[in-house]
Amino acid sequence: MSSDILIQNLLNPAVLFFFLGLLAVFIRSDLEIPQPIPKFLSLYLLLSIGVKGGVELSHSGITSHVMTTLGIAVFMSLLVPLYSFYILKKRVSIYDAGAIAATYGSISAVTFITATSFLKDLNIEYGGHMVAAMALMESPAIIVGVLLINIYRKDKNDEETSYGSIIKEALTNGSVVLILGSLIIGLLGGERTEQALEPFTGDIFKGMLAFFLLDMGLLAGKRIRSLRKAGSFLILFSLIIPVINAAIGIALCQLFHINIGDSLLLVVLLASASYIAVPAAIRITVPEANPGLYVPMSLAITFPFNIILGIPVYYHILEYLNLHT
Amino acid sequence: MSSDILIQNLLNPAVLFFFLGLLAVFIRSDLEIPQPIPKFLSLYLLLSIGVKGGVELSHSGITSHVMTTLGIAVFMSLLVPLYSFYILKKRVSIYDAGAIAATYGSISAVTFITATSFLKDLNIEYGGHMVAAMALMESPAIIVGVLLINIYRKDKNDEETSYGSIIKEALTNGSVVLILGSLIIGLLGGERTEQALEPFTGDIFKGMLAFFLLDMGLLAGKRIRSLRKAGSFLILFSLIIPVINAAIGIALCQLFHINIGDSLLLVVLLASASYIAVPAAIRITVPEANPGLYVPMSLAITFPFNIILGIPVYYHILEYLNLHT
Amino acid sequence: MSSDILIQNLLNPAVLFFFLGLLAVFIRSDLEIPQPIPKFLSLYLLLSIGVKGGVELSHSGITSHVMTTLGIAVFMSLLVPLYSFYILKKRVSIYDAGAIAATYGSISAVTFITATSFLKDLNIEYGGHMVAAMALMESPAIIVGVLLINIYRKDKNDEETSYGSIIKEALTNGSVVLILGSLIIGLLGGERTEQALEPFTGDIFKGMLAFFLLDMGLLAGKRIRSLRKAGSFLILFSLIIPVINAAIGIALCQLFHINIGDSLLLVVLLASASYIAVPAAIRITVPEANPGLYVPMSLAITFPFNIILGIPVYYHILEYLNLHT
Amino acid sequence: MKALKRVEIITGSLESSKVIRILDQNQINGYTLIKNVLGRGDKGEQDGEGLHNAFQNTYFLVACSEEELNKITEPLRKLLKTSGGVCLISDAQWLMH
Amino acid sequence: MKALKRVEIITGSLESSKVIRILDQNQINGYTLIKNVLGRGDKGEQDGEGLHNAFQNTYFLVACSEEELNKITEPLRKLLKTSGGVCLISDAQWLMH
Amino acid sequence: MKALKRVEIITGSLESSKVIRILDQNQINGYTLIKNVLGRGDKGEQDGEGLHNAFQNTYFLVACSEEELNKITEPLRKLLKTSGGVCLISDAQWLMH
Ligand SMILES: Nc1ncnc2c1ncn2[C@@H]1O[C@H](COP(=O)(O)O)[C@@H](O)[C@H]1O
Ligand SMILES: Nc1ncnc2c1ncn2[C@@H]1O[C@H](COP(=O)(O)O)[C@@H](O)[C@H]1O
Ligand SMILES: Nc1ncnc2c1ncn2[C@@H]1O[C@H](COP(=O)(O)O)[C@@H](O)[C@H]1O
Ligand code: NA
Ligand code: NA
Ligand code: NA
Repeated sequence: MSSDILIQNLLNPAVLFFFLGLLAVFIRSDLEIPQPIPKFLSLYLLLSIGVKGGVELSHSGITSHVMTTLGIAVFMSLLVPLYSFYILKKRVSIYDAGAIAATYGSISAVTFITATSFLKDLNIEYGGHMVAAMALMESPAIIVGVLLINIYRKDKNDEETSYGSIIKEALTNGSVVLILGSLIIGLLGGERTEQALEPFTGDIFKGMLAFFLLDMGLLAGKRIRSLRKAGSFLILFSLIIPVINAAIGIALCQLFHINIGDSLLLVVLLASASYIAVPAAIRITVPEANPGLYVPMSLAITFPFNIILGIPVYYHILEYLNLHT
Repeated sequence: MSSDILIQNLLNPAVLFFFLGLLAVFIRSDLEIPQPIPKFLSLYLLLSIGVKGGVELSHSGITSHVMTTLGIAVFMSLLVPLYSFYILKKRVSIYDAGAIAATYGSISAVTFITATSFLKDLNIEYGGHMVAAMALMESPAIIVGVLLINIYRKDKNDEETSYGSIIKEALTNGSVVLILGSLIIGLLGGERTEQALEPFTGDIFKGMLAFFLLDMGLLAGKRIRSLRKAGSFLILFSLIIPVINAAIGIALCQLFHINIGDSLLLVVLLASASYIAVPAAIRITVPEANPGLYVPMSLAITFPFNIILGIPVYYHILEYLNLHT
Repeated sequence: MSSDILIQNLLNPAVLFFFLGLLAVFIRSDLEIPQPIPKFLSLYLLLSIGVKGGVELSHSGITSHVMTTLGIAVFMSLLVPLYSFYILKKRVSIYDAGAIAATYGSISAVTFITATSFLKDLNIEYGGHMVAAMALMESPAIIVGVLLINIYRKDKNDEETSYGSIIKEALTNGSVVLILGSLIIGLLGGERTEQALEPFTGDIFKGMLAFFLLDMGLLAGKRIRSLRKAGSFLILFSLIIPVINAAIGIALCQLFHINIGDSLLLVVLLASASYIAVPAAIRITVPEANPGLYVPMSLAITFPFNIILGIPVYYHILEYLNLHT
Repeated sequence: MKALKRVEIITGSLESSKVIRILDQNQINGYTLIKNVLGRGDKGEQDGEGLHNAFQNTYFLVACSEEELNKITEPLRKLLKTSGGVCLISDAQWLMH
Repeated sequence: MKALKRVEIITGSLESSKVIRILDQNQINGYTLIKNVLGRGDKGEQDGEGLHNAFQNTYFLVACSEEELNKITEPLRKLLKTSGGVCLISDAQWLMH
Repeated sequence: MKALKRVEIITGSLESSKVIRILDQNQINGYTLIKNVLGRGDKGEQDGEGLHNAFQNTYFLVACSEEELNKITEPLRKLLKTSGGVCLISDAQWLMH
């Protein structure tokens, strides 16, 4: 069954378009999706997933189950960068350690969205609050990462890093605002909003996701080239840390009896790494960190790993555990 | 009932996304919809509303009712800038008076489109010729505005303003061409065109509108900042003149027994102000006018006023009058 | 009946939007669809037609009929530039002759897509392998064109033209990769992919095509102005060579008993000329050729000729022959 | 290498065709232009916002001889006076090829 | 014509508001900017890829008097030191209008 | 401040990777580039129309020392000769940071 799900996932058009993008880079094709089309597609995906989550939440309401899940999400987005930092600190500079820790503590919206589409193919429900979980997990790791760097850096800055501005930055981040905003719009509008927007946010969603993953493939392909500089420790890290995070996530989900749909999404959030919000924030707050490391690690290794192997494998384990416990 | 419709309008996803855009600017989020995506969305909306209007018109035909409505539309687009100019002339320069008069005599396609979507939610029909009315009202006010400026300016230009070029400009304006062109395409194709294009121009329309209004919110939010320079007279003007124009429109609609759907759209056209066609034309023909006044007035005050309050209130009054007369 | 089909084709919204684009240029409107929106629409069309073709092919399988058709396609894409070159060589430079020959040996994806939409309106089926035929016909003519130039040029280059790089260029061309890639994704996914992507690649397809043809009209209109330089020989060539190629195509289709849907598409591919892939390749490999000739010829004459007159006429002839043989 | 003048013109996008007309009328064939340029000047901010390119600038770079420059300064001055914008002139060497 | 300084500043897009603030604080009203500029420097490649403008530069062109330039060199130097980027200064003539 | 050369190269978008290769081969690490640049020259108009970037230019700005410049002039000249485009060289001061 595991291999069935794996193959089915590989035949998912979105995943196949990701491969097509990778392939185009490898054969040095001039295929490109010019800016700001990818940006448009990503705004569309965030808006759509937000509205869907909100509508869903307007049905289910904010239960204690919802609060538990959100609690785990935020807790883990503070914990992951912490242990990641101490693992990394031994091998790379404080700055790179903090940046990579923030990257892995934060999340990848596209990985999450690909997982929701995977669940939909299996007709498995998930709670609308998982979209809120995603938004809530985007920023805390950035703050933890910067905090850790400042604790360990030798040459304490003249001008103390302004935490206020980092927190403000984290909270007003465009994608967080769009996701939470759309969620609330869906929540307020409920059924009526769903009906009005469904052809846009629902029907064409899979096609837009496939198109977007073509671009992600092109992007990941280009970043793979710069992985040489990362060295084998960091490459291994990008493969192993998602698995560790996922394992902790699976354990917590079992402990708190979270249903399989929500569990998969939470695990995927933990296992995924940021390549939009974190690089943007870190590039300003920690210019000493090398974006040639943290960007390709998350984009060219962890992202493909999760959408190709991670999602179906995490799902299979969760299913197995649900059946046997 | 009035407050019901008001609340229902406020919960309209398109209006809510407009608020989200405003909010994003106020909390200084970096959320942005990069160019030319907004331009793409606006072209899509014009094309869609044009085709729909044309298909509608192919059903109804060009009746005397249609001609009456178009007549009122064009008449008012000549009259509004006239009285606006004389009100404004006492307080601001001739140039600014002419520019603002043109702005309020012309129309906002997005306000119109939001109103059609409002009517659709109430299952109220409107005639396809209202789209033609919108296109016909876009340009005359520009010509009136420039004319008035030239009559009153002291330093008569060496080179007389070429009215030919202004009229040509007004008629070949991109959005006028797109709306009227799409209308004729819908008119020629009728049912067959409707079927072929419906998923594109119809089904996803509300979603695209919501997405576009997010951008309008971002834009309006940015323009609000520059309102300080406008002063309280102009701010009041931007709130009161739409109401005056709407009142005249309501009276005319009653007088000519125009049905409620068409009435609302006509009133909305009168109450709305241009922030695309007019600024573009005025910036070339009257470079002395300050775009820091006429753009934020229409975009940051009149536009939000109409889509949040205006549309439901005008509708409520029209409904009340229809019931009691 | 012929005139019926002709008129029906003229009332096709996509064709009408093409006219609207032309008209906008002639009245010097400022209507424009800013980059990269046209690029986005064209990527969308290629992706969609690719996926549809692949899904279709997954139903029909790769039969001997398929192989025959592909064989004719590739054979003709080598033959057409050959005789075109010798016709042209007498009147224009070797470089321009090779460039124009390559242009007419290659294909126009938009013409092909317009023809598929024409067939769909008539409820006539076509094989998914025709999409593969299109992709296979994109590049060979470029290689033939460059080869012919090198044979006939006097001042043999110091650095021999690297055929390897031209062939590589031709095979890794972005649109070829996207079409073939999407085709394979459709082929692998079959029914399941169709269901997932249909709202995106199917339902809104006609609308996106109409929107895109509006841009093509704008583009063709701008290029018409530069036709003056081409002279009457080349203008005639752009009208007659598609007819000759179509005639040969019709004969071959009859000879090999190809069904009417596939026949029309093959004929349209032969009659159409490239204005994307070929100009891009020729501009680098044969900088001596004048893009002011080969681009407007294909874009401003052959393209409109085919979508307005060519498609319905070729279809009518094929239908007539099918009935009488 | 050849010494020549490097002329930069920044003007509203809507006026860009007028700049090209001035170049054409003076047989200046070579120029480069960049669209979607933003900025601020006497006529306020060109922030590129909105749905029309009325609030954008176009940047022109023209490398020409001193004589050519002399021919266009007056028409350029007149254009910039009515429509706004700036024109900067500096020296440069042209890498002959 | 008037002689003045032609200042070019290239810096990460995310820092562009800081450049404008420096200009504002020194009452320099006129400037031109180009977004989506790519490049390479000490901080690696700005290739414009990805979904955020963190990997893009903004190019500024400021024509100002020598005194104005002197006021901004120190703050610019400080900004470029922390955030990266370059600043080039050359001479130009301003076509008066 | 440090005196250096300000090199501007304008060439077809499809040739831009060749310019970068020349810079790379001569260990010139810093450069800035702007895509989607239009213009007109001996090879006709680059109007940016159409669906391919074959009809667009790329603009390069390279600040380098005179020695570095001397290393790249010959390869640049050769490139521009075959593919078209122009190269302008002027003097500038680099604001040290
Ligand atoms: N001092 C300056 N330095 C650089 N660019 C300027 C300067 N002054 C004006 N500009 C540019 O020229 C455009 C038009 O200027 P203006 O007509 O003065 O508003 C502005 O939007 C800027 O892009
Ligand atoms: N020598 C140079 N010439 C032109 N542009 C440069 C040069 N060095 C750096 N830049 C530009 O300045 C940006 C930031 O430089 P840096 O902070 O050194 O990484 C780069 O991305 C380039 O766009
Ligand atoms: N005199 C000039 N001044 C500024 N840019 C030029 C000039 N000549 C050519 N160019 C630019 O260089 C590109 C290629 O030139 P060419 O190879 O001569 O066609 C043109 O498209 C222009 O963008
Ligand atoms: Na994570
Ligand atoms: Na109005
Ligand atoms: Na052909």
